[in-house]
Amino acid sequence: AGAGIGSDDSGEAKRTIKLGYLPITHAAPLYIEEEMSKEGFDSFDLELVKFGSWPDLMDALNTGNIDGASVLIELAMRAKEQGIDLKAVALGHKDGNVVVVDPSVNSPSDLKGKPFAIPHKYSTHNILLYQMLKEAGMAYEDVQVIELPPPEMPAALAERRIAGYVVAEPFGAKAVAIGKGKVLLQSHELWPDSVDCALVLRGELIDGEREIAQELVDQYLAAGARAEHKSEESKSILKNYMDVDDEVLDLSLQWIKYDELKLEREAYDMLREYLIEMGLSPNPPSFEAFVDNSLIEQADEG
Amino acid sequence: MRILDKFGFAAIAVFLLLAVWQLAVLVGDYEASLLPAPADVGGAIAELLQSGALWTHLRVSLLRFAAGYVAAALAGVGLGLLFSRVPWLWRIADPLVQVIRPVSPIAWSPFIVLWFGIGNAPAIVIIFLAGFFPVLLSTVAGVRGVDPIYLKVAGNFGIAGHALLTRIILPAAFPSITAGMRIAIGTAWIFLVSGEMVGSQSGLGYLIVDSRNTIRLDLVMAGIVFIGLCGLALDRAVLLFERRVRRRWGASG
Amino acid sequence: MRILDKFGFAAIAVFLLLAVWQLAVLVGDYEASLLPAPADVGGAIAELLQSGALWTHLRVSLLRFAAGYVAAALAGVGLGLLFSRVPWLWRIADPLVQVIRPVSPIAWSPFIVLWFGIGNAPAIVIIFLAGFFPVLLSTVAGVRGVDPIYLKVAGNFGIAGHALLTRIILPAAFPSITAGMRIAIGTAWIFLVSGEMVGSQSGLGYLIVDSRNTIRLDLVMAGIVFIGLCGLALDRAVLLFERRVRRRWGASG
Amino acid sequence: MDATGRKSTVAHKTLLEGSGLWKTYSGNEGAEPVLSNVSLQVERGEFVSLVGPSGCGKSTLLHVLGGFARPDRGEVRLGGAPLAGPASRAVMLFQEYGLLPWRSALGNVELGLEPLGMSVSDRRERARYYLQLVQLDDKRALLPHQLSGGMKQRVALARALAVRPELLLMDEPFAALDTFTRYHLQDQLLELQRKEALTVVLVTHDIDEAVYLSDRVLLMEGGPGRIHTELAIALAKPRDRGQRDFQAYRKRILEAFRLTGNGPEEEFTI
Amino acid sequence: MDATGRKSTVAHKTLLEGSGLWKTYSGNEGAEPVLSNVSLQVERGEFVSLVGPSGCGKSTLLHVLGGFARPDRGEVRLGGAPLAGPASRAVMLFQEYGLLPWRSALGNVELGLEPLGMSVSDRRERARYYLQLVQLDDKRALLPHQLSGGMKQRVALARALAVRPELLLMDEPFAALDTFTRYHLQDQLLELQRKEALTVVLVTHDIDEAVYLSDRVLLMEGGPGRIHTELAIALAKPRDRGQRDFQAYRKRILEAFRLTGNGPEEEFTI
Ligand SMILES: Nc1ncnc2c1ncn2[C@@H]1O[C@H](COP(=O)(O)OP(=O)(O)OP(=O)(O)O)[C@@H](O)[C@H]1O
Ligand SMILES: Nc1ncnc2c1ncn2[C@@H]1O[C@H](COP(=O)(O)OP(=O)(O)OP(=O)(O)O)[C@@H](O)[C@H]1O
Ligand SMILES: [Mg+2]
Ligand SMILES: [Mg+2]
Repeated sequence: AGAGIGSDDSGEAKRTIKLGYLPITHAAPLYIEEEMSKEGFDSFDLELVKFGSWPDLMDALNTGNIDGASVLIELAMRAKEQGIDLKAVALGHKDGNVVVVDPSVNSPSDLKGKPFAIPHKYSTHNILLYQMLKEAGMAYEDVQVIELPPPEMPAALAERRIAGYVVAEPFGAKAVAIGKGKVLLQSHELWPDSVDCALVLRGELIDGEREIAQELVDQYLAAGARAEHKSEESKSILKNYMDVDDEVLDLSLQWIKYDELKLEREAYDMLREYLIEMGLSPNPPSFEAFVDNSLIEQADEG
Repeated sequence: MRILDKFGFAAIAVFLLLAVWQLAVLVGDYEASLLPAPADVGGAIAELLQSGALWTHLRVSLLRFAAGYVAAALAGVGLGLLFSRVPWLWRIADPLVQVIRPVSPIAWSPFIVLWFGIGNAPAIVIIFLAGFFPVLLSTVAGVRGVDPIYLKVAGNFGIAGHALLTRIILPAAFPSITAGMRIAIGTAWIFLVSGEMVGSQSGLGYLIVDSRNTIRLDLVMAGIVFIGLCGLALDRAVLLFERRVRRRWGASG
Repeated sequence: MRILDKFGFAAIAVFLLLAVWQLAVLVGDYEASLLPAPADVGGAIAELLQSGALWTHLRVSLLRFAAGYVAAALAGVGLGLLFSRVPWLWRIADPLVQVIRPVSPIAWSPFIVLWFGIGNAPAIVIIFLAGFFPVLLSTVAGVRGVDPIYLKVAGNFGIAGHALLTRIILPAAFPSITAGMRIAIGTAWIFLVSGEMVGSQSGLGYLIVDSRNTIRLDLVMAGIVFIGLCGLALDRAVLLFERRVRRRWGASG
Repeated sequence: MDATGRKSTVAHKTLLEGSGLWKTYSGNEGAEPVLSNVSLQVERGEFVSLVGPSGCGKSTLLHVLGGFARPDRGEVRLGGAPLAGPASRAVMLFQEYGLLPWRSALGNVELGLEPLGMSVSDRRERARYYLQLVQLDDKRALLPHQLSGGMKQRVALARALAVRPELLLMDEPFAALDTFTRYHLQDQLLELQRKEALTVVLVTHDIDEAVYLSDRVLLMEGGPGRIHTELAIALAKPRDRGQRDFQAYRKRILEAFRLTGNGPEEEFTI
Repeated sequence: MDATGRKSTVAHKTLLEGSGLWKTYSGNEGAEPVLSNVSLQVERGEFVSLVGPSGCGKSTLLHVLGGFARPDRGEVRLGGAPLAGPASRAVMLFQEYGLLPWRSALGNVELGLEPLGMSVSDRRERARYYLQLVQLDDKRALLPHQLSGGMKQRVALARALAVRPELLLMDEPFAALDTFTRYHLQDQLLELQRKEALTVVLVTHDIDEAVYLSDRVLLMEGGPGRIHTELAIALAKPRDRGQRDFQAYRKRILEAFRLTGNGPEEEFTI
């Protein structure tokens, strides 16, 4: 970082783009893109910055300490609503979230009155919970919703402090792998092509450094395509970024898709409506204001 | 007159703080949602007060704090007295204390969840851990710092055991113990936020974490203001307690 | 002989700790990945040692810690001396300190990121904040606790200003100041983990947070062990420094 | 036989006995012993004074006799049994007073009475009696830091007397007192000693005081500290400070000092 | 004119002047003044003693004269100028010594010399000279807690003398010393006073000492504290403690006390 000044005489040094992430399966395309960047990109160097929690990542993104991130889209929308110039340029993945419950729970109605964990109010996981309860004919208030840091969820489930949770991977797979939880539902059963994580960039980058932004998205899509193979090669790259067992990784990869990363209007609008319906946000940013598909469309053409 | 005097200085302090803050907002020219101005935070505070949310959070936090802190103070003073009277025990405990003390509650939290679950218990345990060590260490230091002549006098008059503890050692070590208790107040409050991150759905710490999650930094700042004010109030309460005990000792006899 | 004695007690302490831990693992019958046994953690430690990752993390953390702590100690002692010599200044600063002190770095972190970015700077700032207040408060308390007769003697011999500070007040308040510095060591280490959550890509705190996020609790425990051991070592270093200074004062003069 | 040349008397008559006491403070340069083979015996009801130059080891010897410091060698026996540590049978009056700063004058005097299981009112009454004795009843509510130097000394004295010990070890208890208060308390002490068969070992630098109060005066010298002369004062009490015999004793003590090289050149005629 | 009845002399001859001094300690029950309209004047080169019963306010008066405590009313002037606070021209020897516990005996004596800008070797030499004077050169490396009571007092004395002040305020400086050391130091003090035109105000409870050293003795009484009698000692120095006139002065002081009701019944014949 900051290698722009006093560089070698071969010409001007390349700009370093910093992207933030949390070590979850959902950010896999970023991992592969960084790996690819080691071969050299034309217009920029890529540096991934790992964070310990979503709020920490959002602090850095909002203040411009990173140029973009793979982040829960609801958080980015929230920041946009608060006046931060952010745009979603691609999805992180499709599907890939599971509702994990205690082995004794067999249907959503068994969760009635029990504690159930989500990572965050502003998350697709909260919406998934809402949908699940709604489909089962229950009210959101019928379960005791608890916001809990994801790493704590498998332990809380194992000790039966909670009856279930829905969260990003690999935390769901973890409980399944150690035999303390089972999959009640997969996200596509509740909400096909659900929108979860997105690649979000700061407005300055998109508007001011178009060329870089374009190459970033081009390479991102290529990386997504490679991730979708779920080959041994891409798994070994993933394991450099998130230190998990093969079993857990394999399990969580089964549930997720990394192709077709364009954020479509219908999916986004559905998300918006849920946010409004659930009372999480009175006026989430519109598709036009928040989603910039021009880069991804350009890439598809190119 | 003296009260006015006191609050006069506090008023200057508050004014200075607000002025610096407002200046930072003006000079820094930050996005308003990233550094809310005093007026915005005032609005947020009013909102919290009106909706009654503040009182709920405050009550829950104070209860958790009281449970964790009182337990920490009792355990810290009790074990501190024990350790400082039984040297070999302290020689075993001391390295343990020094190894366990610097470990952050954040690091412990996976294990705290495992043992204490979520909700009230982990918050109380974390506040306990934060408060326990300062009280323990300052009690041990206080007892060891008791002027030997008091112990000589006590030994001479056959004051031993329980009476030695309550009549000589405790009063002599009292300033050091209360200093530790004041430090512990601050430290324990600090960890309220960590403690209320582990599955709590209420409390000032939750308010801050939740507001941070929803990028409502004006509410974060409002939470900070309340935590700060409560910390100040609790600190002054311990100070008052200390003065009262001292005065009682002075006057009784 | 005496060293053996010392390490003997430390050995008992370590043994007890391991025994309790192993017992908890056996009795609790937890999932191994949720409560790793001592042997597993031993393995994790060996892994960290072999890969060299430990040294990198340790070095980075120690450097950050040193920067934050030394700055905190200097600022704390300096301002503490100033405040305790200028009563009206302290009367303004005291409420501010008591309000700001109990606020968690986690609550501050949006603003810390705003002003200090990510990486080294916020970690150092957070460690500074954690260390600053205990040193400041114990310096103020120490200076106020100086026996008035020393000040009378100094005033009598025309010792004022800088000489009064270095020859009378500092030595007289020294025990209290170093006690504060020892407390600060512990507190500042605690916040290493918080500090290294804000976009750091290395350090013991990062190791713990990252391992926690990937549910490698054996590595979390290994990180805890190293933070604990470093905390112990630093505490002992301050103790040694204190003893040496005292001895030097004793012998010189 | 001991270093002072006295023959041991019947055991039960001897209350306090120190034999072959050695004491060295580490850290003291050259590590010359502060006590070097000191032996002494004190009979029940006897009043013995220790007199000697500043720094010769008087306080140290008193600490050892009271069980507050362990001798490097030698043994102290109280009432025939080896002394393990301080006991309320033998109360010490420290040179630095040792008042508890968080207790009032009255509270300090009550301190020693608390373990005795008296009723609160009895205790208060007894404490006030002894405060009256040292003329401080009107100051009973003050804390030590509010008392003058001499008042502190008197509170400590009242506290020691209040427990009515068998043996009283006193380290310059009258040093900070004005002549009248000192004389008053000296007489009170003699009166108490007679009435309650009290045994007293007194450290003093006041030869007059030693002669006025003591049955026996032990003269110490420093470097290394030892008892070099013993002098029985064979005068009936109460004594008259102006009497010829009184002055003769005083002179003998002064001369004994001069012989050990402590005396200045000029002539003393007190 | 002042309360002691002395007429003011020419200003430049008067070094220290206290006029109409009042002092009350809050928290003292009844709040009876500890000093009640006390006035006194001390000439350059004069040796004045304050004598009075324990707790009558001697230490308090000395603190006020030295600028360590503010009188509630009244004024203290040193060399004609109002006294704002302690100054090294007037050095005080405290009843509690005030030695710095982290400095050796030598370090404590050097303390007062440090602000004078002397070279290290000069300073050390001067400090050792005064330590020799109080016969403690061999103890110079010891810390205060390793010294006996009398030794501490002597170190404090050496420290005060070492800065060669104009005015020396002494609060019972010889109280914890044995007779010989005391006599020795008294003579040294007189010698120094003569050589260096030192002015001394001494608090003592030892009438003998007051008569031996002073040009003038001020007798204080307590409740409320005031100077009730003043006595000039018109004897040539060095004085002989056994001389008839010496004894006569001593007797007059004792009688003055008796008149104020402080004396016990019995007869004094010292
Ligand atoms: N800090 C204080 N607070 C309240 N009262 C005090 C304080 N210091 C002294 N006094 C009171 O003031 C009076 C005079 O005290 P001072 O120390 O001046 O006496 P003194 O003449 O020096 O006695 P001594 O010869 O015993 O040292 C005493 O009655 C004492 O109780
Ligand atoms: N804690 C100590 N460490 C080292 N040396 C000490 C200690 N206490 C006393 N001494 C030394 O022991 C010697 C005797 O001291 P002690 O206090 O017994 O004398 P003392 O006869 O009571 O004198 P004084 O009449 O001045 O009180 C002195 O030389 C002193 O320096
Ligand atoms: Mg002594
Ligand atoms: Mg006095």
